[in-house]
Amino acid sequence: MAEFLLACAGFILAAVAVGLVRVLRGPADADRMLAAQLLGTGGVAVLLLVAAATGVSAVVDVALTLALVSTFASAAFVATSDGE
Amino acid sequence: MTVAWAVDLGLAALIVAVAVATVTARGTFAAAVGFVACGLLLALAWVQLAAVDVALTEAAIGALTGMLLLGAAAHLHPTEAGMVAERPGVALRGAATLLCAVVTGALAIVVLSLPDPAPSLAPAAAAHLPATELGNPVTAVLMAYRAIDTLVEKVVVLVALLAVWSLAPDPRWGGRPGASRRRQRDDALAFLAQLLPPIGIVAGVYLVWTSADHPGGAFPGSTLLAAMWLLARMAGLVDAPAVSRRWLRIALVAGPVVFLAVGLAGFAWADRFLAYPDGWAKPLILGIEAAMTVSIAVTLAMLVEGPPERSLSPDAQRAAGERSSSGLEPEP
Amino acid sequence: MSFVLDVFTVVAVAAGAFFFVAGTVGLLRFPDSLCRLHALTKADNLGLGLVVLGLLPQVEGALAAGRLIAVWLLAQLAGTTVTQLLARSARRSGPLA
Amino acid sequence: MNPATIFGLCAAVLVGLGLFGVIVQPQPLRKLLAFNVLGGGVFLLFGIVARRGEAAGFGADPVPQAMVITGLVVAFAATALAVALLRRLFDETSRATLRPDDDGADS
Repeated sequence: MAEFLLACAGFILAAVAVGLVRVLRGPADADRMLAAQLLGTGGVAVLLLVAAATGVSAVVDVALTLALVSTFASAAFVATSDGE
Repeated sequence: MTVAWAVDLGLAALIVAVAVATVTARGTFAAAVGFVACGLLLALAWVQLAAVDVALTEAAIGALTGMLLLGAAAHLHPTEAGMVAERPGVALRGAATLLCAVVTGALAIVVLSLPDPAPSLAPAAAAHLPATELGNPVTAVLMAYRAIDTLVEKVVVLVALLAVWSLAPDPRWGGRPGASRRRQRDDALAFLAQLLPPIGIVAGVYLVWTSADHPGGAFPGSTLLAAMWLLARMAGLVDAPAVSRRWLRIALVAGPVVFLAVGLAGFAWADRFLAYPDGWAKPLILGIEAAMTVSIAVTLAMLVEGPPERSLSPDAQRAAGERSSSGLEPEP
Repeated sequence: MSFVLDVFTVVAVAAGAFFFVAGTVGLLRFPDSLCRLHALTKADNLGLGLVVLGLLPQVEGALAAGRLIAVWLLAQLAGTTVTQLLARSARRSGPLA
Repeated sequence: MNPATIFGLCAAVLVGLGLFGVIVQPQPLRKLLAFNVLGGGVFLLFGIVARRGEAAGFGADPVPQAMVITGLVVAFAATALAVALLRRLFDETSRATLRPDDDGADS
């Protein structure tokens, strides 16, 4: 089971990483932020799967932290583009 | 085992690819987003390296760094077009490539020829863990074995904040940092800024509290606290305090002062700087961590806010004047 | 019983992984920013949701399960709000891009 | 190749890449980004030293880990200071360049 969960983690990581092409291609800055946001959500899923696969429950705390702050870059982007 | 190996290899390749994009991307904003992605992937790498405490810190600090760099990229956007002409010529680029290849190669050789079995301080850290009454060896290193490093680092961060503040033009000194933001009605950001901080504050305090026995720590915990305040600030729910505020100054120095006081008290009760008396290590460490959490959270938040940009309002100036007559404020 | 639960985990986590792929494909293939936002929400809600659902039988104790659900709810809340914010930003800059 | 070696090689590449960006990129902000990539590589090197020091029931040597945690916070403070300097330079001169001010006419 641990092997399967870890494989799924790798698969999800690879899947969302492909989306990072949008960071380079754009065209709008919002598209670049979208790719980062997708990587954030994917990262949370990967961490939860790794936590279950390895049995290190503290990794769930990393996922929790990531879920809390993954919005930050996007929120800062919107707030600065509103201000200027 | 092979699955874990493949995941590690893929993650490492991904980090390198994103780093290449960050360094070579055409636009600064794309590079900044690339850096945010790179930080996130590094947090995953720390988990794979069995360093969960570091992963927590990387994930939390990465959000603040990302905010800072994305904001700067947006602010400096007008300068970007003119800088293309300053790109160095082919000769310099070639030489730089060569130099970097040599550095990378040398480091790779070092990595491949690291001694086996590796030297480790883990047994020594484990041996003295009962004396500190802590369960998490990383916290023990930060707060007991190498407490002097943590104390000095705390001071360095404070000095960095002083340096940032000192960039303010003279008439703005003592004022509020950053631009003023007005809250917009029915704003999704304001909604998020009202809903997320209660959860984030609980999570931050939890990370500090749990760090005695499990991965966590004062640094990721206080970073989360700072992040939650910055979210409310971005949404316009709160305003940045004027840098001349007395409570702000007290909050900034509380951590180092408590740390230093406990350290000096070590001379009295254990004959050495930063030594804890037997049986009192854990309560003292938790006390220092509590004060440090407040100070680091405020320092990090003010570092993101930057130098004072708005002059004090007339009545606030009057209040500052009263304080300066009490000796706290130097007159300009 | 544990076999049934394991099958449930495999099916749910695999389905979750599928939605992450769907999100990426949408992000790369959809023609404009607003459509791409739509793709992102699938990964946020369904992808992560199914992964969490699949992991629930694998953890011990209600507290650990509660933590997983809390992470998902947090990601939901944050993801949804940010999508809303980015949509506004994309609509404002859309015609220019 | 064990995980420590894989990430060690990754760290070596990050250091090289960061150094390249610091030298070649003309914009100060890009240099700052590259410098942070370089820093990430150095921290990762500490990480593999920690991972290789796995002993006494701990997954990694706690001492390098603590150093990285300290370093991450200091790196953030340094980045914040650099960004503040850069923004001030831009607000003052409407430019953000490290070139000596030989053609002051355009500012």
